Amino acid sequence: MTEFFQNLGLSYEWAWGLATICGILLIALPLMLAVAMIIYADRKIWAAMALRRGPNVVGPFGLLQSFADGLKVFLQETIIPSSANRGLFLIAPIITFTVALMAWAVIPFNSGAVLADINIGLLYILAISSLGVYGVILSGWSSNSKYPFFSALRASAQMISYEVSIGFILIGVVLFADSFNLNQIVRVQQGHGLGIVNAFGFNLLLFPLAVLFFISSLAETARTPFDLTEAESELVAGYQTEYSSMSFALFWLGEYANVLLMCTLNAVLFWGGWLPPVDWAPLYVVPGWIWLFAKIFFFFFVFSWVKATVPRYRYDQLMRLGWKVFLPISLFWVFLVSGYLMLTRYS
Amino acid sequence: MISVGHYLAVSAVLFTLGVLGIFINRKNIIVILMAIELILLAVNINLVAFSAALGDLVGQVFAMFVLTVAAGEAAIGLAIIVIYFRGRGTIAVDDANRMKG
Amino acid sequence: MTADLALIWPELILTIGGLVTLLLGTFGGDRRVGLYQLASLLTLAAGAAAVVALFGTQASVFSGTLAVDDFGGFAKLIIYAASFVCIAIAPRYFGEGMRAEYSALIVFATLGMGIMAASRDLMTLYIGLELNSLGSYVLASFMRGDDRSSEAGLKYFVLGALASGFLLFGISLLYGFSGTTDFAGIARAMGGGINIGLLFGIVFVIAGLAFKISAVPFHMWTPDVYEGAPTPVTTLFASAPKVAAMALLVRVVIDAMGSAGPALAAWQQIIIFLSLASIILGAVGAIGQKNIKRLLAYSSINNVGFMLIGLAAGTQQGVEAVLTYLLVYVVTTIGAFLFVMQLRDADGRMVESIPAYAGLSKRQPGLAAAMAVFLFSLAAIPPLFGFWPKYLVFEAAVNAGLVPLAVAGVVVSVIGAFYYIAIVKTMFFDDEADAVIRNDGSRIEGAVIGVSALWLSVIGYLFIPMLAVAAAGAASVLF
Amino acid sequence: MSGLPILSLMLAIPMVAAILCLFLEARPARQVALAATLLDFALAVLMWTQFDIGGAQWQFVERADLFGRFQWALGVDGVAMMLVVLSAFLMPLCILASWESVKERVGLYMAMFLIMEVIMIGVFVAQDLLLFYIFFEGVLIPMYLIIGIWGGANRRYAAYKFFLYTLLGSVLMLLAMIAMIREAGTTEIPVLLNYDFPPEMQTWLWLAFFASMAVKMPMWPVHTWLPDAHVQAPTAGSMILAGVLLKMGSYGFLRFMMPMFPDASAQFMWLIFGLSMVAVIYTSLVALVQSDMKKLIAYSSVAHMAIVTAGLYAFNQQGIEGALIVMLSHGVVSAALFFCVGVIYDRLHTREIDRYGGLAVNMPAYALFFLLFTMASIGLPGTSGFVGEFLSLAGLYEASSWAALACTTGIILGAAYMLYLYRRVVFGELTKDDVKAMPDLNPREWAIFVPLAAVTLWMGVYPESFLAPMRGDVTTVVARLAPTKPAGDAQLAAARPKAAAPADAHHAGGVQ
Amino acid sequence: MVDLTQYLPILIFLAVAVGLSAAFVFLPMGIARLTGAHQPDPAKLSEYECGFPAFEDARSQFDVRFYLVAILFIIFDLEAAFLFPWAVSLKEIGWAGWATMMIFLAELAIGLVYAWKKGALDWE
Repeated sequence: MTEFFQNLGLSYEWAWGLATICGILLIALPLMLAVAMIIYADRKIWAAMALRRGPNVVGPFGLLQSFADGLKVFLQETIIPSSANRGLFLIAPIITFTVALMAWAVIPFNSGAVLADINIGLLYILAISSLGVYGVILSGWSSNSKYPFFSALRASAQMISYEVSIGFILIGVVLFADSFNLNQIVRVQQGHGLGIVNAFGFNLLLFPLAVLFFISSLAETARTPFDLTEAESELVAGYQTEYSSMSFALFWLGEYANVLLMCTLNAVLFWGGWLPPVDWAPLYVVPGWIWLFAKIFFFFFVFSWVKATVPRYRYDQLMRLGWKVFLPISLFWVFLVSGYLMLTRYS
Repeated sequence: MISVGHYLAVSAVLFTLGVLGIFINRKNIIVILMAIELILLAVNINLVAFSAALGDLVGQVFAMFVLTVAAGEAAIGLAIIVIYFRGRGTIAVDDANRMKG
Repeated sequence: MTADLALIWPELILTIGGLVTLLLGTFGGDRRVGLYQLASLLTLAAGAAAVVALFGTQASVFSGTLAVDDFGGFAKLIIYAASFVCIAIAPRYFGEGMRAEYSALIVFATLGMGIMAASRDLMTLYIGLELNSLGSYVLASFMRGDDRSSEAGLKYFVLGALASGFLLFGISLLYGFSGTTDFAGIARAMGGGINIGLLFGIVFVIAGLAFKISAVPFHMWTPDVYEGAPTPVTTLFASAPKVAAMALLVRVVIDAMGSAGPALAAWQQIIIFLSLASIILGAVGAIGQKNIKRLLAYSSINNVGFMLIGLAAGTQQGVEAVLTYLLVYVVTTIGAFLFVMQLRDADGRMVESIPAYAGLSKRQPGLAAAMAVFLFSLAAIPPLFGFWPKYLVFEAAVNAGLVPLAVAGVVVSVIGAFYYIAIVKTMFFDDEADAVIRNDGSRIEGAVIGVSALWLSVIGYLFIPMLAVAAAGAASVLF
Repeated sequence: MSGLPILSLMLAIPMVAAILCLFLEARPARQVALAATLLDFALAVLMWTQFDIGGAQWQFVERADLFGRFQWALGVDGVAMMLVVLSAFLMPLCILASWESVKERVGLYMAMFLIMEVIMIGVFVAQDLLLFYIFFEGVLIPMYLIIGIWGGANRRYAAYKFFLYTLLGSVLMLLAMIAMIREAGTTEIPVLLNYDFPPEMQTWLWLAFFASMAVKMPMWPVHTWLPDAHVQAPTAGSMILAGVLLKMGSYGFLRFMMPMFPDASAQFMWLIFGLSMVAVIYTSLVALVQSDMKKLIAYSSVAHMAIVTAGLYAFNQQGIEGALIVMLSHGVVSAALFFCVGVIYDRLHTREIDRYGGLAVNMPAYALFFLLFTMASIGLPGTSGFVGEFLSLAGLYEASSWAALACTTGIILGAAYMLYLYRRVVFGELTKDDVKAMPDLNPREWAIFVPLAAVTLWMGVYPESFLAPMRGDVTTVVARLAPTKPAGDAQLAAARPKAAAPADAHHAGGVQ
Repeated sequence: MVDLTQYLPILIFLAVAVGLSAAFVFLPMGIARLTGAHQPDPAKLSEYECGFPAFEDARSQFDVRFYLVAILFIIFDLEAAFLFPWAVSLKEIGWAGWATMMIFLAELAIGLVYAWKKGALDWE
């Protein structure tokens, strides 16, 4: 794209800058669109599983429901509770949403189609997603209200608990791929399973990690059955309780953006990313990003499916699962995977 | 272009802020904990900048060690603050005066 | 790599032993205190045996980051022995509260100290120091229910972390301006002259280490931590880490900065300042202290100042003096703290107030006499053996041409004597205090006190030839 | 002298006894202490008789390389031998003196005294600089405890003052010793005695030694610890303090400062003379107005020690010999005087002069002994005091007539305060009832007084027995000092050659 | 110096993202004032409660176990930091490197076992 702008007579720097901004907008705006649609999808799937109809008034099949909601909250009054810490109260949603966007900078949508092809992409994602905790804890704390505060504590404890396991799980992937670059990780998966399947997930050694990662991503994004943070019966609406208008919507958007990100990561890290599912030449005719989106949507469907069918965990069960099951297993798997690699690949 | 000097200046500023944060802060011990982290981060900036400038990996390895130790330190600091709070019911800096002389 | 492992047996033994102790404690419950204690004691003894077995070896392992030499061995032996005592005396003090963590933490901290004493690279220096520090912070606040203990832990932690921040900042500068973290490499870089970056590095590194040895002006934590920490822990703080940090400081200034060349003047000035300030403040601050642990804290500051005089000389003789001083100081200070642990009031609480010792010599003649020996020895009054290391230190300073420093040192040592003999006065001259003091010491502790007191009396002089050989062997490694 | 390691034995016996005493009850402790000190005294006498006058300078030499950096080197010359004999002589008397008056913690008390004996003998026999220092400083601890535990009401203050004053002085000497060892490369005193230190270095060394010795002596103006220490110390403590401890200072002058730093000694002669002159007159005047007996005698000690320093710094045979005799004499006489105070203190428990009076009536024997020692202190011919004072003043006159004049004035003042004291205590009306009730000397006190009196008279009548062993050493010192000796302002023997040849010094005795 | 230009897009992205989020937060506030939707009153501005005025300050004490989780997280997460460089350099460092890291992991596991046994991982 840089060349395109250069052809328009701009200097390299300007051209590069414009191209980058275009790239960013190309990521951010569709992402927001996708989030809107996915909220709709979520509600539809959930409703369908409950044998209800879901949103169906605004637009055909209620497709524009999310946009109507968006417009509504956009025009609403922003209420800042009198006891809240104003500055932090407003910064919290900004952080949450910013962080939710930032992670996408290194996601490869197709071979080489990535905004910043840095060689430590996976580390970048880990780092950025860790920052999400700040938005949560700040919103809960700055609200200066009981329920948001407790919710924020719970949420952050939950997020960091599972982040530990996620860290160790990712080590397994990195060991196999021998790289942090997400593009590289995807490429390595080409024909990985039995020589034809483009996914780490079909590796017997990595499949358990894929499962762990999927469950951890549910917990990390506080989706059911781990939605303790906004268990309505206990904590009203979680840490966003005091928020209203677009600030509230930002949390909502950020949350779904994170859900999407997690689905994407599942796809990219274990299930071949933009590669077709099977290493068969005709399939490569289909553009990579379509494969990726299909996979993302598949995982999102599973997310919604789980949400509709699995009962909520107790908090102690949640923590036990994270610390006493996932952490030891993932630790052990680091040993297994690296040992296997030492024996086979590196000896 | 940014040179090592610039990094040094930034880290010196951070370091000073951290030290001042410990000495001037009279309110909350948690703030001291943060100030300590600030100091260590200043050091890390130094180490990494030097490492890059020298083309020598040791500085970055060292930074890893510093990070880890900083984590351990923070954990232990937090734990000590917790037991301190249990006994005293406050973590105000000025209240840590059970011993004088 | 495998060859390297064969040379770090002491460290390996301590690592494994510490972990085993911890696991025993984890699975054994809180009751079998004796078992954990035994495990850690065996560990330390085995570690010491390994150190002895390695005496005479001179090598550097793991790409030159860790030295295996007599200097480290000498320091490690003292450190292990001090830690050994500090574990052995603990059960009576803590009673039910003695958990396996105590033993394990001391073993780990000891491991860190050993690494400090053996490091010849800024990275191992830092790791060893922090391994020691992190354990120490926890140990200081080991009595969770006690306000003073947790406050001591807090203060130690905050100031310790600050100090390691200083140290690290200095390390980063040394690394940046010399291009290496290896002591020898730094010395080479400094041989070509010192720029402002290196100078700052030197200052910060020495400042960070000065905290560990509690040299003025980085001593603020010492009295509070000594007073607040449980006495066995204070005993440890006053002995082993001092050895480790002092050995480390010696290595850093001699090995990394050089005993000759442009760096000498730079660090020598700082060390001289530290030593003078420590001697004076340690002596003056102790006057008027009512708590024996606080007083011993100031005493340790004072003694560190004297050790630094030896270091300031920057000669092999000076280093020998420092090593000898460390050994004698550790024996004395352990004895003194053991004394503190012996006395309890009617409620079974430890008696730490000096006025409560009034007339002790009538009730506990042996104990009081031993304490008098320790105190006079700390004051370096011959014929007690505490005189000898001070003599060596001054000798080194005079021989290195630091006569004014030596003069200042000896003059201030008289002020120091003032408060030591004040305690003797309380114990021997004053009428018996009302506070009921009972001695519930165990036989082992009594034996340790007795042996150290005997050794510090004239008998110690018979060990001079042995000590001289050992210290000379250790110090010669650095020159 | 081969065979019996007599010096080590003399150190070992009291040491063993001291350890024993720590574990003994009061009665056996006293007996052990007395037996040990008597045994030591017997050894001292044996040593005296075996001493080869005119033989080797250092005799009874022992040497063992026990300590690596310095040696267990013992040996005596005449001076040291006489001081050892003095210590060993006074010690049993001190034990006897505190036989009944000390009732508390007797074991510890006896142990401390025995350790004192070890240390005192050690100071005089040490042939190694560091060994000397260790003994020299070591005296602080037992003396601190003796004053502090068994002393009077204000004992804590006195003990502190004693300790810190003397410590401050000696630490500087330690530095000087380090410098000397470095310069000369040896710790052996006999070698150091003949080592020529550079003159400018000598100045500093001399000053450092002076700081220590002057306090120990004590010289004006650093004498203020002495009256306090004496007043508060128990009787035996005072006896040993005045009798032996003060001699350590003057011994240090003679052994170290003069022969080792002759240039500096000559250079600072004016200082010594000046201080001695002030001390003699000032302390005598102070003594005149004292109401406390012990304080008075303490000040008289300062005055006497000033005569010692002045005599030593006369740099000639008579002066130094006289000073040595004053040292010995003062050792015996002041100990005796303090015991005199102790005797009546035990009866009335006060040292106020005004509380007594008329003792001649009910304590005639006591009055007689007291008179004898008073006269000896004044320097009446026939007593030890006379010989010493005359000789040293004669020597001093040769060096500086003004100093001699001042010191003589001091001696006259000394007569005044001693006689004044005696008159107030012994003469006059026996009016006070409690004083009337005081019994005369008991056998134990007799046993102490008699030897003291005997020695005082012996020394006064036939000083040659004491002077003979020391003469050779004095000659050595004088010869060492000769090159630097400044011209005196008065020459008693005008024809005498300036540098006294050792040969012609040997026959000299008494007045020339 | 290391080439940091590949991170420049991320920096720009950050600016764009912050700008976007800030716009989303602050635009509605302005619009609400323009449309007249902005009508605060004390009841509206009070913090959320179940119908009663708040009994106690929201910044009250909370369970110490949250701290414990935080502490454990710091430890384990940062130990993982050592694993990342190790994972991508495994082929260079060989068995020695592998063994070293396994020892490290074993110690980490001992730490986990310790915390487990001490009940640090139990929420009830």
